[in-house]
Amino acid sequence: QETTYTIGVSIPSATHGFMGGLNWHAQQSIARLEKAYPNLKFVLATAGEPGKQVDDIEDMLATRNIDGLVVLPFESEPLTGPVKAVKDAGKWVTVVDRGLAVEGIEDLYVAGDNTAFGRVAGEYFKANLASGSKIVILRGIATTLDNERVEAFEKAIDGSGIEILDKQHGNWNRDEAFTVMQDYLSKYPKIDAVWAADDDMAIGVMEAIAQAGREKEMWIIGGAGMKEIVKRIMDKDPQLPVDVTYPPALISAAIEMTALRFVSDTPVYGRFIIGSTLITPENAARFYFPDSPF
Amino acid sequence: MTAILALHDIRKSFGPIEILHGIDFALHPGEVHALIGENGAGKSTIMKILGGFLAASSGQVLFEGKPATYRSGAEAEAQGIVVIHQEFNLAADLTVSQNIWLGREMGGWLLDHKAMRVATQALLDQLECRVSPDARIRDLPVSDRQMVEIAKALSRNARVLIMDEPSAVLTGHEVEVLFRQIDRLRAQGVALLYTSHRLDEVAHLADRVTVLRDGAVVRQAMRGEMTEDGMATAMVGRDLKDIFPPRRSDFGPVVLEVRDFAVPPLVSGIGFALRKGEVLGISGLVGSGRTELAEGLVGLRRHSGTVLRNGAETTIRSVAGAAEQGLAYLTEDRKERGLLLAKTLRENLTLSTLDRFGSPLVSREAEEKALTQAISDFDIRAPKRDMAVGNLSGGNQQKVLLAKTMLAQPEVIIIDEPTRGIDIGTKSQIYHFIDRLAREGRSVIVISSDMPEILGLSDRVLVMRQGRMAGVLDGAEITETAVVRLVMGTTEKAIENA
Amino acid sequence: MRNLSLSTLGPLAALILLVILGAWLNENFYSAGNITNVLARSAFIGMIAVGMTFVITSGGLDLSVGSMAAFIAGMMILAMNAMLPRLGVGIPLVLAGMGVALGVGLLAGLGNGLLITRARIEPFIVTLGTMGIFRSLVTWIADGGTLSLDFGTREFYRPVYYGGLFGIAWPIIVFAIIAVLGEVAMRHTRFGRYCEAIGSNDKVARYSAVKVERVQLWTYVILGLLVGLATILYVPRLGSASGSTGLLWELEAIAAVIIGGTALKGGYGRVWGTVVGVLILSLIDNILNLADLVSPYLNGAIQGVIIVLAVVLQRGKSSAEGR
Amino acid sequence: MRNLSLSTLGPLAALILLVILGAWLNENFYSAGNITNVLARSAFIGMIAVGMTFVITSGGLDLSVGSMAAFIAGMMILAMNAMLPRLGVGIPLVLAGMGVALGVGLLAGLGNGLLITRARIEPFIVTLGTMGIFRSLVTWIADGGTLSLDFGTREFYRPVYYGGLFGIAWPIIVFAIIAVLGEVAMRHTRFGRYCEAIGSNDKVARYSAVKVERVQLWTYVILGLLVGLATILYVPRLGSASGSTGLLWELEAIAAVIIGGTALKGGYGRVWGTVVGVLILSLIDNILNLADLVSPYLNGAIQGVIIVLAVVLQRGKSSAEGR
Ligand SMILES: Nc1ncnc2c1ncn2[C@@H]1O[C@H](COP(=O)(O)OP(=O)(O)OP(=O)(O)O)[C@@H](O)[C@H]1O
Ligand SMILES: Nc1ncnc2c1ncn2[C@@H]1O[C@H](COP(=O)(O)OP(=O)(O)OP(=O)(O)O)[C@@H](O)[C@H]1O
Ligand SMILES: [Mg+2]
Ligand SMILES: [Mg+2]
Repeated sequence: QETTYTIGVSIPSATHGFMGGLNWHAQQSIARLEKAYPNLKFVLATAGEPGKQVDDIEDMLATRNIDGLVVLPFESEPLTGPVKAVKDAGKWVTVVDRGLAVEGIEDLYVAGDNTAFGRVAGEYFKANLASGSKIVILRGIATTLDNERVEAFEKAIDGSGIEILDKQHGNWNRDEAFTVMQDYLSKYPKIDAVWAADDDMAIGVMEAIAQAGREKEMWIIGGAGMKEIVKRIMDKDPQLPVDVTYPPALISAAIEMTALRFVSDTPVYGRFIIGSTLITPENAARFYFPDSPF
Repeated sequence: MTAILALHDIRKSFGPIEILHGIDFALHPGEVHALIGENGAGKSTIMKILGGFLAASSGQVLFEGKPATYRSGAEAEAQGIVVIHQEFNLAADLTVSQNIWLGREMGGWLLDHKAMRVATQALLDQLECRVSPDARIRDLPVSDRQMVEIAKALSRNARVLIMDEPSAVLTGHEVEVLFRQIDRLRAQGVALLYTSHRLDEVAHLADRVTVLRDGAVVRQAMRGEMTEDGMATAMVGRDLKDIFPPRRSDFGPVVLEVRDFAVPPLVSGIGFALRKGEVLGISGLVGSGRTELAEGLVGLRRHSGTVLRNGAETTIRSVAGAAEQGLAYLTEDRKERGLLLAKTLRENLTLSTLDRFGSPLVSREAEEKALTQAISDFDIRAPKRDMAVGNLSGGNQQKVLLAKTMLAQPEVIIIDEPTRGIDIGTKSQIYHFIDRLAREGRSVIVISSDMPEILGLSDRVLVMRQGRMAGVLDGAEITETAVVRLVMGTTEKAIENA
Repeated sequence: MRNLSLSTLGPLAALILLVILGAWLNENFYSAGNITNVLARSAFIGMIAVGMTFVITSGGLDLSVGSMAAFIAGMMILAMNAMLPRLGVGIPLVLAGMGVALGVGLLAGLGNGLLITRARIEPFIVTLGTMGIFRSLVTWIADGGTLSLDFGTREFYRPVYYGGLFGIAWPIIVFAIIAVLGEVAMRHTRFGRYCEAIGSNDKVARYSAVKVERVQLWTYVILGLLVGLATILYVPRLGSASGSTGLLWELEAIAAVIIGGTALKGGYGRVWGTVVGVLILSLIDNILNLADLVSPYLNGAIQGVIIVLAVVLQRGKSSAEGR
Repeated sequence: MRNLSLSTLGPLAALILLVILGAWLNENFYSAGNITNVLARSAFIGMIAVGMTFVITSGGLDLSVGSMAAFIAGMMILAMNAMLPRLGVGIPLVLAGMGVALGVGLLAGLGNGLLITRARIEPFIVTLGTMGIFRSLVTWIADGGTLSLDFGTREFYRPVYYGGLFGIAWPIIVFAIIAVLGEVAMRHTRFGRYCEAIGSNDKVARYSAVKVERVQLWTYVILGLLVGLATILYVPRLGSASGSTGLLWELEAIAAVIIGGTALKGGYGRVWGTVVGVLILSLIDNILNLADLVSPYLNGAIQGVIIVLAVVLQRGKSSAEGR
């Protein structure tokens, strides 16, 4: 009889498309791993705000006897203490995507690259727009990572002569992005491109543009790699020339590597940064997962 | 003897309408001063001005000879001027004891619940009121609420006690208790102001009477200088005769029969038959279950037993169901169950019969016409047609309620305390109205604590005692002594009947 | 009539001030496109808020409308996708979808209403509960993601949001009709009168032969139907539903009702006021997007200030009457 | 006393059922660690809900408490970081931070209260407005990100949440004290009595020399102070504040109050009930974490069902009395 291990997985709840995808991938990996390794048990908890996530982690430690924790911190600061407590209790800690405020707590760090996410998009804008072009930005929910992305984007287009007309919050939400874009279109007679910064927002933006009949005028770059968007890139939609990845599947990587730590001797310590790359019509097929909800 | 509290040339207007036109008036220690007048004459308004609850538009209020300094009811109370309002002034969610001591709780940082409860019990005992100090006001019948109001006023150690129709919702025994308290306070040198539409009470109590008509003082008299008839004449401005209509004699078939009817937990074993064109009076003490019986009949309370309407058995589960059967009930509690105080006359009038005013759209025109009709039929004195019912004088509110119930043109109408707070002139109109209904072939059940009303109106009288029928009196049997005997339980007719 | 004009004046004044402000900040404010946008966007919350006016007027409350919208949208998309193979893209499919939306809305409203009137649980608690239930169900059905309408169906269905009659978008037309019907129902029908009576004093209403429970139940059912109707217009807009659809709509709808001058305690309802309230709320958003006033982080603060000011304007007028 | 026990019984029964369920699902449920966790995390909402009980009892409402908590936490962190160079890490710094939290809470409550009692605007509108304002301000001050307490300070301050006396965590102790004080204030002081009287009938209260506006103002000020106190215990737990701090706390606090049996319309307040309500809400969360009952997507639905059931239990008892 081999020892069984319990791994806690704590992630934000599916309040927007990207997180929805992340939730889906987490559940898929858990189901797959539980089948593959009968001696692994997973505990999944989702939280709508940082305080609730702290509660979840406390509960896992106090009642579920976890041996390891995979956590995607809602916010870095508030989760630092509680995750450290897990570490101090001698458990394995994998941190996903958003780093903790204090370095060196986690055993394994798996993340996307927010700076690259903004930078890659920015570089594409710089390369494909003439000086004097006008663009608008839709921002996500006001958070540190949104700040990082926008700053990186702005830095990347620096010196290109591209003018940012406006940057309002669409909160990674289709409806809100639709509304904000409608108003941008009323406000600005000329827009050459939109950085929607998220594929959910990109969908809302495209609707608003279609309603105004200005499809020919501007193109849109979203972000993350939603299947509908990837499909359109594959189909060479002129409105959506490229996309920037920030794959929700990175949670799968984190969970699987953590599982390996318990079922094998594979060394999995370290930092794994899953870079943000450009999805182009040429490579799009590699990023297309028709079964994912995202 | 100098006046403790006096009004000098007081005028009061609500908006453009002047209600009081230069009132002069004084209260003296150790004296009961009665203020009488028709509904809407301005009695309550005067009392509110005296008590600091309303500011006069012009004129002076003199307290101990000097202009009064209080600005609110609370400040007036601190100086010993206490008002028992016509409309209840109790917080329904709080208990009796909590209400009585509200604003003047006993105890230091922590409230002394026990002391307050004991003091409340003492006050209630003094009033021979059996309500528990811990009962919530919400659960009390109006008569008990009135007794709590009186208890609250008594607890204030008043120098001036102003009572706005305290007896309107009380029955004989409670009124006696109240009078004893009034006598005691008078002997202690308290100045009392009293209003009532029961002129016999006024004649019995008052040392001095002021008659008000349309916002002006028309007569003042000392004890014995004015008879009850004289008061009525002075109030109404004309002679009043034949308050009660003549008796009817030809009744039709039975329209409503009740057998072994019970409204748990109190009322049980009720059986009677009501004929077409008949007025059935129901008499009894407060708490004898009359209201519960009536509410059971119209489906407002859970009940059991057999009800036959025109000979056919029916079950009534709601007021709407009762209305379909041609049954209507006029509640005794006009503030809580009868009227929407914040709404206009029109909206109140038509609420229960709205389906007759057009469908799907309600015709404003038809409603206005009905209101005009009601105002003239019931002599409703409203300064403005579109005012909120809550701003009407108490008696006029009662008239609106009456008009509202009548609008349904019910075949059988149960009226609970129809003339509560109504002046003597209008009372007579209402009696004649009830008579007219009966003559038109409708049947009326009148629940009343007013003995002359029961005697003067009823073709038969059903007396209730402790939730059961104490007896039924018919025709010539209906005398005051016979009714009182049944009410008090000194006759044993009840047992054989049940 | 006079006291109506007096008390509606407040929010109306606020609305006019906002319009002037908007025009002053950006000349495109008056463009047909922008006005259409603002009105069409208001339509969802607007229709829901009209229904909410009746619920609140009769002394109730419904916190579940936002998640109910998400749930209905989810069910509608699911049903349409499922029926697609049999019905094919076309009017029957769209009508069937609309039927599903109205049916689910009716059932959802009925559920709320029955729990409130039969089981006699506070509306706040019941609808707080169903709010969680509806939203969870959508998220669950969508597997945490987004439910999307089949692309072909969507293209066919699109004009229901984007198209219109005589240049006026459908959502605006439908909203206008609902607003007029609501106003008439509130002012000139028995139903509206009963709602006000129940909200003022349900005991008096019961003693006046009003079927209190039935009227209250109807308010929730009508609200459910209106949420269904709003969803019918919402789905063609983006063709999708997810756990974040209709987020906080309940708060916006209730706020619109209260800003419009309906009393939260019930007894007094004003449908016109609600319409004005809805327009105020969506104008604030529009103006904040059109103008570069301050940091977008402060949008919420400006919104808050304007909401309070709009009501101050109104109360300033009516408190003179003493209420 | 008797009617108290009758109506408190409902939520209490629900609470006991939840405890039994929890124990049955997971043997660690009864562990000291888990019980401490549940109680300590109930403390924030708990203290706020106790204050909310007074506000609601006196006929008011406060939607701003969640964002107020975020705002106070932000100001507190900002102030402590600013004072750090002068005061150094130590007790004076922590005390100064606590002073700031209570001060800001007091001012925020005072602001709400004055707008409601002086400007006579509906509590719903005022606090909906300030809700937006507080939350925006935090986001703005934090520049869209997170305000964090200096790490050293944080380590020093940590025991205020994690430490305790005789093995009982500080938040639990403070919550217990607040609950007892609240119960005493509601039942045995003039203040509580006046709150009930005002909520029941403010006119009667005014006639009885109760200073209605002043009492109402105090309810908001006290609530503000309690939000400040909750923040004092919250900051050492998370060490930061952002736009998402205290999200939806207002809804949770109001729900706890109503589940506990306080009437939303005012006039009747029960602090014990509120405490039970808070515990029910946090037990639900805890139990959902104890076992893998269903898909986490459905947590909200289960929560909703339990909330409604808890109240059904209570109403089942009291509706027999006919209300
Ligand atoms: N707030 C108000 N607004 C407008 N009119 C009012 C207001 N309060 C009282 N009135 C009017 O003042 C008049 C006098 O009312 P008051 O209550 O003093 O009469 P009353 O003599 O006490 O009558 P009743 O015997 O019926 O109690 C009535 O016509 C009434 O409608
Ligand atoms: N034994 C009782 N149990 C419960 N409630 C009672 C009881 N006695 C009286 N009540 C309450 O008192 C109210 C009035 O009582 P009831 O109908 O017996 O009085 P009544 O004979 O109509 O007298 P009045 O109308 O003069 O007050 C009822 O509505 C009921 O709620
Ligand atoms: Mg009067
Ligand atoms: Mg009675």
